[in-house]
Amino acid sequence: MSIDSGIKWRNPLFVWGGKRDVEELPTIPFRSHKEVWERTRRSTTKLNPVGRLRYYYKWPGHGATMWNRLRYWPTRRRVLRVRGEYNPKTLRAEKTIVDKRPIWWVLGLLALAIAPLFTPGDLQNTLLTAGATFGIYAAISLCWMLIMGTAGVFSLATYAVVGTAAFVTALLAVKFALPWWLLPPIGALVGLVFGGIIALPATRLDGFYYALLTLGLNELCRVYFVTSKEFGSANGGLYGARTYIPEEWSQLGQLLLAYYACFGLMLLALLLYRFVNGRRLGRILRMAPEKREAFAEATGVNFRQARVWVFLVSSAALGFIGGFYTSNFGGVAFSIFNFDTVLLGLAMLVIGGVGRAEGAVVGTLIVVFFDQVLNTWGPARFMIIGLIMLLVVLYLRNGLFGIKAQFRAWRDKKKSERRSTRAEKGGELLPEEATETEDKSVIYQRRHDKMTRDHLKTLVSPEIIEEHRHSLNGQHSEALERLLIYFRTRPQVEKYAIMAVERFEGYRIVALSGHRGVAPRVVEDRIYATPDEACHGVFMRRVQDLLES
Amino acid sequence: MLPLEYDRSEDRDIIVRDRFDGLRREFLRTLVNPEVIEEHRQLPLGQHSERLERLLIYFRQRPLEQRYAVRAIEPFRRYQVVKLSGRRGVPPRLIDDAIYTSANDARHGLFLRCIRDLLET
Amino acid sequence: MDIWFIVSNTIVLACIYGTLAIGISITWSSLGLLNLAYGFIFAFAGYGAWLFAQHVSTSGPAVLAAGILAGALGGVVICAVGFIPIHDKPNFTIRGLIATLAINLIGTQCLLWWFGPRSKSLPEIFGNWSVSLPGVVFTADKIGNVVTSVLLLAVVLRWMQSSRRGLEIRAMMMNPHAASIVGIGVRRTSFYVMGITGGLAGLAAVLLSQTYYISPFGGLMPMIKGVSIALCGGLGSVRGAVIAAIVLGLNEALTSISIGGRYVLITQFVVIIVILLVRPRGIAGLLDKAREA
Amino acid sequence: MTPVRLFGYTDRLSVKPGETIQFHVSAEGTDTAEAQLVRLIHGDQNPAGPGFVEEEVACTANGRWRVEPQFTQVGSFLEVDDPEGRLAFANSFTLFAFIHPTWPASGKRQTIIGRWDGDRKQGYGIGIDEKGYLQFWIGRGEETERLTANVPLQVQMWYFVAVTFDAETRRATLHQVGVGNRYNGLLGKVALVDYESRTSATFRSKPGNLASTPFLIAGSRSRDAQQRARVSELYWGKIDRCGAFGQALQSAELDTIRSGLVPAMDSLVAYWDTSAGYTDRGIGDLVVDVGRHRLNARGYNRPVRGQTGWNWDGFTDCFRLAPQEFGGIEFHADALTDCNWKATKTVALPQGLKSGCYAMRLRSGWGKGVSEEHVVFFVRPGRPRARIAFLFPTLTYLAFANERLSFDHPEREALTGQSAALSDIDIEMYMRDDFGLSTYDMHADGNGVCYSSYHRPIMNMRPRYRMPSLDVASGLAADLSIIAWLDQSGFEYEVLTDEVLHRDGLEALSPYACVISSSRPEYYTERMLDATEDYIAAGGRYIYAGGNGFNATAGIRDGEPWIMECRRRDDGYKPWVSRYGEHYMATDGMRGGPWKVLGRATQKLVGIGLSSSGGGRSEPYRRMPDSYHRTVSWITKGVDGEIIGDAGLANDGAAGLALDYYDRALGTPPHTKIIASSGGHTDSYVVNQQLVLYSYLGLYGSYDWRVHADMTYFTAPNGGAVFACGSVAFAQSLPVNNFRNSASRVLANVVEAFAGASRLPGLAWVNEEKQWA
Repeated sequence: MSIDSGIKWRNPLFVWGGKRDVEELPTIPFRSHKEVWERTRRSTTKLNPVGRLRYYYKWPGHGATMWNRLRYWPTRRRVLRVRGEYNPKTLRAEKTIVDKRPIWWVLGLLALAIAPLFTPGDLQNTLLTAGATFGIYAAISLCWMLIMGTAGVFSLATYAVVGTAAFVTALLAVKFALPWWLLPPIGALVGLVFGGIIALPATRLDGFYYALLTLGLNELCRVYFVTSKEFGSANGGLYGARTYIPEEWSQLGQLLLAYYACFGLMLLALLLYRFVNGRRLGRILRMAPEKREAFAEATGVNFRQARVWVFLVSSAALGFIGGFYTSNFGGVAFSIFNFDTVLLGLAMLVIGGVGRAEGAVVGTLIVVFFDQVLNTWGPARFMIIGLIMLLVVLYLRNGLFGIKAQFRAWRDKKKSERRSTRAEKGGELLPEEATETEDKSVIYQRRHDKMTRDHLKTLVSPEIIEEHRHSLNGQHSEALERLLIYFRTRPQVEKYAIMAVERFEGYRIVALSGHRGVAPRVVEDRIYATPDEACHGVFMRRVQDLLES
Repeated sequence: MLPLEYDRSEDRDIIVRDRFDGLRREFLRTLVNPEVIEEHRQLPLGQHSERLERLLIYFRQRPLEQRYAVRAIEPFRRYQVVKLSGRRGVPPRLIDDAIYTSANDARHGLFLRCIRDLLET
Repeated sequence: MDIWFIVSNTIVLACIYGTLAIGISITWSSLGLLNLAYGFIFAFAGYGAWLFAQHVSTSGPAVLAAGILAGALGGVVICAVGFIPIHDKPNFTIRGLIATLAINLIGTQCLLWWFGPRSKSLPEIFGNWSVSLPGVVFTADKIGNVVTSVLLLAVVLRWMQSSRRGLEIRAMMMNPHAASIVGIGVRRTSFYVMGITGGLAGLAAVLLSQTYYISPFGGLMPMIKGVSIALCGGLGSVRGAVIAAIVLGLNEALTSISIGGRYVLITQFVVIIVILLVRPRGIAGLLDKAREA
Repeated sequence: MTPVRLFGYTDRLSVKPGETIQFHVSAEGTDTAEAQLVRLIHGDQNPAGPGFVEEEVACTANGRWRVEPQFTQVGSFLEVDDPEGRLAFANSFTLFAFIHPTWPASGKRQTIIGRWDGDRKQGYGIGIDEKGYLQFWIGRGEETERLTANVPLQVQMWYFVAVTFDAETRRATLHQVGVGNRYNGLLGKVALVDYESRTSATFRSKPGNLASTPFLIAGSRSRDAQQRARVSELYWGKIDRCGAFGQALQSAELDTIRSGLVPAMDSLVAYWDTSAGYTDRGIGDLVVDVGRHRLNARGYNRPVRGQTGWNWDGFTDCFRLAPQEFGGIEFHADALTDCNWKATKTVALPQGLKSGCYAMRLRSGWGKGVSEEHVVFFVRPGRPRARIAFLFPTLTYLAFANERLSFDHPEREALTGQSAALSDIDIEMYMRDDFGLSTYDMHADGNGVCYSSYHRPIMNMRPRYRMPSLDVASGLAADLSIIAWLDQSGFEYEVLTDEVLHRDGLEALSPYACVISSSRPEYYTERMLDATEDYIAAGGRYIYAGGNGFNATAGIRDGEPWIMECRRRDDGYKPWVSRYGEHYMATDGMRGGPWKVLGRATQKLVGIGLSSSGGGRSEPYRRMPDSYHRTVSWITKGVDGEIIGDAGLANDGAAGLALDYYDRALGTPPHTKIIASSGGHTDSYVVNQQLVLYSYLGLYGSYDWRVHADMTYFTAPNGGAVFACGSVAFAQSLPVNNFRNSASRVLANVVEAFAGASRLPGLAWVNEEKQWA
């Protein structure tokens, strides 16, 4: 790097008359190490602020008091799955509620339970009837969610099952004047039978074909019941079954009873959803989604049987709901079969987000709200529902309750894109990396190391290398000594050393591992005759590593 | 620690120190050249080249009675160079009447005086 | 007994529903979109033709052309709204299906809201002459239907074989992934495909409106028939669709003769279930595996 | 005509407004002085800063004072109060003592024990003559008779010396026997040196005993020019047990005494057992006479007790473990802990005085020869009202009081890397011996100075003082930069001192929301360290505005706050080292030396601790990536660019003189953030000995990464926090450019946030960092 500038380094030991000491050696002009520091007055990349705001309240740690963890009694699950954490920034223990859904469920159901008390006078009966239908449709959506979400069978025959069960129970009720509490079980039986029939193709056909089939099936049922006489094709439905609502009650009382009965039905459906989805069946099916069926089969998971079981259970449940439908309304109309109801049902599921119980319930709430409460708007209601459904399908990956996860994924993608644009850091840590570093002195060591290396690179020159070759272990000039001192103080990992292959005959360069119990690795296979040559080899390697870094 | 001023006549390490000192001075005389003096004039304090640093280190390790110091007649305005006495209670004595306007110039004057002592003996 | 009547009925039904089924299988195999919005396109084309007939001229071929154009327009709109935004997003197939269902819901409600519930009728396209052959009478519209549908179908298929665009669509049908690599834009081709299938649906709508009236929900029954024919014939193969159309047409004619119109659907589904149990992919269903890629 | 010189000190260093304070002033060449009470605002005369600024304050004491030269008794000795004159032996007597002379050949006479009046030549005494021989002498007024041993005393060796005087035969015998063992002396058994000498002679007369002569240990009575009684012939060295008998003992009895047993004979007049009265928590000034008459001896200028005795066998290293082996009392002729000048003036301070650093400015003489003296003292608030307190490190001032390292210490210049820049006051202090030494100096006999007191004029606790070896404003002058900064910044602040912190502990600090430390709070007693730690842990907000802090232990006896004790043994910067066994402090029994070695590294208290010290050039701080985190970015608000403290009064930089660094291995709290760090220091900065297990080539500033200063911040329990500036020169970088610079900006941000009543800023940004998916 430097021309022979005629500057000589004088060896202080020469005056002592040692036989190996040379009087003076050529060296490079002196450059203070401070030049590099004085030159760097600003970071090469733009450093922008870091740190995320905690805008919500986090429960503090328990400190010394005992924290006895609550558990849902029969199961192994902890209530709200509260996780205790230690915030490295404030060094304070904190508690994070990982699973907040039980809270929202309790609040939601509580709201629904006390809703009738707050309904304004004039809207009272529309709201209560809407509430009753909401209860029923929510139950249906939940069972449908079992099929579509858990079992992953894309079936549109749900309303066919409910309709058939309703009509059959209505017929029996009218014919044999059955009491109202007998209708739901019969409905369940009918549902079971009907489910068994349509389960057969479900196992054979996959996804799409089954959807089209069930679509046609629904149409088939509609046409059959509409055109059949004993099912009351004359007056648009079959009525006359005895309902559990006693006539002598006041109109409001009846509405309230219906509302709470349907609310109870919805709770039953939730319970069923919980038992099927949360336990063994649900886990098997969740383990074997669309893409990983082959893997599930390989591992011996019989997901097909699980699917059939779920299908049958939910069909029975749908039948039960059908029975309850008749016992609630005293009969059933043909409108339950037409295509719009199926579409509305599908909208309920899709809007809420397939795969979650809250998706079904909230989806139903929205659709029923538009459908029943705003029925003064005419066809515009369906357009709105259709529009919501379309937008949800197009833009939300999995419905209303998938928004949060989808937004976070998008935000993190944006952040990582921004982060990757600032790679060149000039050897120092960026603020984001600094916050991740536990021992902050590492940050300073990086900065000091970079400055030192920049300075040392200017010192490497032929004279220095020649001097090292010549007087390896003697007194060195300041520039060479500075280089050697730097090399000596490097961390042990990958530090060069000399291995005596054959004492006084063969030496080889090895690199220390720096980890206890791990032998040094051989760097090159060249054998040096004397340790001094090997030392010079090590010096040359270190200089090369320095210049490359 | 032995008393500060005990009679050192029987100390044998004087001989070793003198020999080391002699050889060191012989080497240091070869280091003195105009560039070193110019470098010191520009930057009396701070990071120095090895040549200048060796000279400065030697001048700092001299025994107290052969040491010089800067005397601030009036801080930041008038300075002069004095020679320390090395004996408790005896004040340092004035060696020349040059007045310097800044501490660094005074330090350079002191450096030149040490260089002259080094070259003469 | 009037075997000929049965034959004529099957042919007519086969032709009309065949066009729909072919449209569905083409859309499915090339775009992977199962278009259940045909009900809406059907009604939309019908109303389009009806408007044209009311305001412009009532000459048969013009009305037919108007219907086809309206159908094509409806197809393109559905493609723009339902296909383009989500065609590259995850689990596109289910979302595509639901999107088209949603469009169908919105569309039919719009028509209901715009044109009111009363059903409209189209002027005669083929006039009302009839040809009588020993044992059976062929009315004009029946013959017209068959001739025009067969003729147009042949034109479309010929166009698909020969023309540049047709080649692209067939490439897409064969292997959409390879096609997009070779440079056939999915989006550009999807507009053509949806246009054509929309046109076919428009044709079917106009032909069918000779017998049934146009109503906002009128398109539901034909769609379901078309879907079941495509399903039975094997999504993605034109020949399968034709065969399935004939089989189901025959079945429909037979059941309406023997046990009455009410059970037409039931027998039809029984036949379909039997076929599917035997061949889960439908009669000629072969492309489905390719579709997965 | 002698040049006019004025010197003074106060009896108390920290007073409240309205209290009285006594000024002791000594003057030469004048008898009147113009006095004016002034409040000191800034001291450093560096042209880059505001220069020397003081503010005159109205006070009843302003005006002309009568002053006179005052006499100071230098040197430590023991005085026995003997009212009945039992020790004025009329007839035969015996004296014995265990001695360990550290400077026998000092060329001046030294008295070990005796009742001798040098002026009237009456009494008796045993001591060392000019040539370093043991000598016994008696005198009746006209002539003195002497008996000298024939073997010189070896330096730093233990001897048993005894003299018997038989009144009838007037025969005096002098015994000198070496009692050195393997540990307690300089030379070993292998040194071919003879220690024993027994001489005897017959005197002509008996000792005359004046009533006024006191019995002294390590000194003898004489008169000075003004005929005032003073003590001279002071002894250099250690004295262990000594005593006196009323009869002339035989050599056999002397041998039993030499073996350590004291015969319980009735002729025993006095036996001073120097190791009696030791407690676990320190040793007092009283040497107890275990004989019948309880003739206890009282120390003057506090002789150093708890030193290793003659019977110390090297097994125990602390006087608390085996008190009987640590009976040595060390005497120095140049020790000084109290000038005992007459009070020139008792001043009652005005009531509404603002809390701050005050001085009584005394001026006399005229024209060129005018001499000005600032007698500095500190006024703390009557009742704490402000939210900010500044803590003056009076203990550190005591440690450095009247230091003369650049004259006496050969390595000082090599250490600071520059030749000394002396001022007149330094030379004046070097010449006079009556102002005592600092704990950084050595007595003339080579042993370290353990005690330093403020009952003497302290030349370097003056506003304009510049430390000669570093040529930089140091001590009070440096801390006044912070006071000037606080004054101009408009913060309402009050001033405390180490003395108050030591006495009151946590109560002194707890009324304040924010406490600011000085630029070099180096010496901390255990009580002060505990108080600071409790203050921070209880939610206090501490600004460590300097470097090299909380570094060394010191001891203050409860009754006498003006004397500090300091021992030096373990690693760290030490100008001298206590001998093994003598590194436990006599005032409170604690081990001397740096706190790091005792398990309380500075990092544990304020996050950063000493990494290196040096001189010559100071460097700027550069912002570290952590300072961009929103929890701490408020600290560097308003600082444009990444350089903090580019200029300064101390060698033109904010990071210099002593550098502290962040080190998790020494106890820095886990969530501490480094706001800024300095770098690129010159080779005069060397990594401190505390951090290095063995010295190797490459420990200088240009090689080792540890040589840098870290500016850190961390939150403490109960809403407390600590902001550490990281170097001594930071305080002196505040006044640059009329207090408009980045360092001042940073400190202003921090003081504002700490003194504010609300929560600390930036506490909300503690969510988990999600940088990338």
